Amino acid sequence: MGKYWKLLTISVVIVISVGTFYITTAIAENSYPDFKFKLEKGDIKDIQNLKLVGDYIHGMNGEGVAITSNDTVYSSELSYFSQLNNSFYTEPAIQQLQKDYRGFMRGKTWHTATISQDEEQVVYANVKGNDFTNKVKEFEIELLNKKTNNKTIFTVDIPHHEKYNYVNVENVNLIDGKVKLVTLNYLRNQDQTQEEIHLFQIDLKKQKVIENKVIYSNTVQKQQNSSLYRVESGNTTSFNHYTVFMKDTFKEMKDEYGNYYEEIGESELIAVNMQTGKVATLPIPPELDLMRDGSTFAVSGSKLYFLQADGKGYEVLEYDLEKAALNKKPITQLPQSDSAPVMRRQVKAENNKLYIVIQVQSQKAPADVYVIDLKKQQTIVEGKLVPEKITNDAGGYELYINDFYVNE
Amino acid sequence: MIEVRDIKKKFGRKKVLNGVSFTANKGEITCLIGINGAGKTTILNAIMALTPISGGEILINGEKLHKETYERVAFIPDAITMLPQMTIAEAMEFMKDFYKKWNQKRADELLSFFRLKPEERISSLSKGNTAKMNLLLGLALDVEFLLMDEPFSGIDIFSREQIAEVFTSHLIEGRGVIITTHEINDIEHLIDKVVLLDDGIVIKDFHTEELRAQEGKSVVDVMREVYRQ
Amino acid sequence: MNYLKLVNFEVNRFIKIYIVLLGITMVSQIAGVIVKANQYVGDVNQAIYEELTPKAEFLEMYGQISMGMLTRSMWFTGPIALCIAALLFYLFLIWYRDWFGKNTFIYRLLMLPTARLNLFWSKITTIFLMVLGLVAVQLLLLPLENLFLRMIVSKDFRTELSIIQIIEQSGYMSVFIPTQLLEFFINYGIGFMVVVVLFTAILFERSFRFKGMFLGIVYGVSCTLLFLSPILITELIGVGANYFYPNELFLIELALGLIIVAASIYVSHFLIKRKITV
Amino acid sequence: MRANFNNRDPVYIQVIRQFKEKIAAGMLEPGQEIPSRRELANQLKINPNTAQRAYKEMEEQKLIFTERNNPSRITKDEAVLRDVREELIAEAVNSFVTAVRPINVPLNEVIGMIEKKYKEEA
Repeated sequence: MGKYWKLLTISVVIVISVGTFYITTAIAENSYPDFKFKLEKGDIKDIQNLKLVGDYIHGMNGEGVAITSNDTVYSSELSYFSQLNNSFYTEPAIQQLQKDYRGFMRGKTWHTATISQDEEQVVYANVKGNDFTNKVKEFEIELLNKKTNNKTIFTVDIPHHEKYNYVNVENVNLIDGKVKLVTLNYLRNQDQTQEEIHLFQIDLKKQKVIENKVIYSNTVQKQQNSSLYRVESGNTTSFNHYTVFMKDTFKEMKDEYGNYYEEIGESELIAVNMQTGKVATLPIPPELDLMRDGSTFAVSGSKLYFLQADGKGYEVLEYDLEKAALNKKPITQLPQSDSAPVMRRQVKAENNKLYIVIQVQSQKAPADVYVIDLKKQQTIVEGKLVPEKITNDAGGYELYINDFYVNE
Repeated sequence: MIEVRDIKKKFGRKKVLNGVSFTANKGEITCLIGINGAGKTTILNAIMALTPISGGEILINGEKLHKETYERVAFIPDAITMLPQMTIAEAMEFMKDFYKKWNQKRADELLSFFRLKPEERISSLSKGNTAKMNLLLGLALDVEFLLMDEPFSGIDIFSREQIAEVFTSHLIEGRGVIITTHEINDIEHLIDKVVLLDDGIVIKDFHTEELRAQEGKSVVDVMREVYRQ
Repeated sequence: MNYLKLVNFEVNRFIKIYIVLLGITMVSQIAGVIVKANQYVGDVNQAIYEELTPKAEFLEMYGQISMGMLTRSMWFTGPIALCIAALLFYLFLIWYRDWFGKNTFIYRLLMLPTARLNLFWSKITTIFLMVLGLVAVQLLLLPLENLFLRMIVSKDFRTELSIIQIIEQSGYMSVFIPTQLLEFFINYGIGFMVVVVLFTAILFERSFRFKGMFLGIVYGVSCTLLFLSPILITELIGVGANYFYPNELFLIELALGLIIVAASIYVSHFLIKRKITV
Repeated sequence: MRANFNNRDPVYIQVIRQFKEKIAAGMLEPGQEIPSRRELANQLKINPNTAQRAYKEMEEQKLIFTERNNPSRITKDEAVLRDVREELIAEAVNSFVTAVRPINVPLNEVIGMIEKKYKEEA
């Protein structure tokens, strides 16, 4: 055995060192905090179906985290397969669809915007082609009958597709045997008009585009920039009346040193009625403190809800999209819980309730959570997210809440 | 008995062996003669499956080559088959480790016969001693057949004499030996059988004593006839 | 067991260079920790005791020192890159050096009374032992280096990190030392497959020389394409790269990997037994 | 025993001839032990098979004999020994006569020269 000592030594060192590492890794609990909802008002039951997902950053380390009222799960605690399946970041509605209609959902985007379903069918509509060629030509429409499991697949040409660089499907709805698509079309020739919002109607029987309506053209003056984006968030796989966009404009300014900078100008909310194609717009003055973000608005039925900071806290405002009128009186007021700077606001409407998550720069309570009953027009839950079990001195950590879901 | 039957070998387009057949018997020394490039080394490599052949077959005691063949046939190529940084003792240890047929007693005997020092590194051996060490590695195996590629070439006269002594000694008694050479003078009396090769074929193949008895010619005479044409 | 003897032999052939590599790695990393930590302590002293910067302000500006930071310095990346380069080079050398030089050791190896595939296995085993050995030593070094850092820098100025955190912060180390055991097997499984394919390509070259080099490259490219085929095909026929669900893709890749490894071993077995030439 | 062989006559015949010469000259005595086949091959630097063949031939000619496992010995048979001597002499005389006859020298002159040479060399 004497002459094998080198080989033996190497093998023993490997087994002990690597083995110890993986054994300790497997049994060690991570030192990350458990987050809990501390309620100042309301019942914990009302947020049992709330799931915050985001990133926990500690020093240079970061990992995904999912927080519910029951537990805090870090991505490193997930099995390899769960990590593979991206289960933190996939919307629950998509996960459910993938579970129920595995074959149909195969290869589809993991995004609710392109999918719609009712009791009988699931429909998927998107621009065909891959992301690399950037060639816009046709829509692909796929339809699944939930009962018979019959699939209908067809493509239709996008009218005047040669005009567009890029077409992005923002919402799909299935209404009376017709697929309604709201798209943002980016024009090839961007002299004045940069983008257009279109509403397409596709007849499922004839497999044809029966309507192509330009809902909105974003035309821009000189020395102005603008951005047009969809704002309301939430699960859009079931029927939704409205698709809401925001247009921000920026003025190009020059400071005293001759450097250019942008100043935010007027903004405008554009709400498309999916059934009628009617458009409601709401001008938003620059001084109104909205976070210009894709998830600060929520639509429930024909009402749009958003927050406005008023110095002491927030007003929850309601905008009636049918009447194109802002209710002067806020439906409720939320106290500002902390003086910590606000990082992000997210608002979602689900089951006639408005869920609000406000992320602040605080380590003691990195987020405020509110639930508002829209029927009763009152706040039913008011609480904070607080870390428990912060081991050792840990130092600074940051919690980014990227999204949240309300499971039904 | 080693039977080489109609073996063919090409390197690219060049035909090196073009149907070579001969047999080498146990207890005999068979000498493959050919001027350089006649494919002698290729034949030995082919017997040991160190290079593929494109046709024909090779049988050792009637069997095709397989891994146990290397316990029956030892090949001593013209360069030593050990790592230069090894000492003689380490090289012997390596052989002992892998070959059941390694005969340590014989190896020690050869070591003193060739006056080699076990602690010496292979890289520092003289040409003659390298050849002797190489020979030792093959001879110390209790194999039935020994193949040697040019055992006498490129070494000094005294080493050659010492190596020649091996051929008349008990070390190869009873075994079958195939050696290659391009120069017969030294060993004409040592060999039983000659296979003359040229252009990838066997031109003539005879027992030396029969040649002398029947034709009164020396091997060199025959070579002269063959290669002068 | 001839296989083990051969592994031992191959390991012994490389051990000197290997020890040098280990030595460089250890010395450089430990020296790196000492040098960097002392530099940092020097900065702290300069700022706080000479320039009278408040501690909080200093930390705001420079941050705490941590092992994770140090792993991204040249003191760490240098020797690790060297080890990787050396082992990559050795992947080829482990075969070719048997043919080179006047002492053609390949004669001896091919004439050993053992299945020739054992040569293949012993060489691949050696490579893996060397790689895992480096990983093992790195895993032993990290706590030691942590200790050095702890000794040099006071608590307020350093971020205490666990081994896993150091690995994650380094970025590159989690490729060699993934935190999940399954990932460890996946990464090294892929590594194993790559080495098996490369060895097969080398055996092609060693069997048919110039023509073999071409065959070897074709073989390597084919294996790569086959392994990537689930993604390439779905992309090509336009159903999209995410046509397969991730766990399906995992199982497909696993099956393809096993097929590629099995095929490579079969081809290598054939080549080394029937086609290889000295 | 050491000798140079020519390459054109069978080596085993040359070996036998050497033995005969030594027997005739009395360098090998009747009953004397002779080297084994291998020793002989080694001494003469010839193939052991050739040595073997030479010994076999000599045994057939009764020049040597082997009793069981003992080493071979030179024959003690006077008649055989005499025959060897006579054979060698006859052979030498034959070749001498063959060489001299073409010169046409008278026999007396030749005998005289032989006597003179013989005495000088002795």
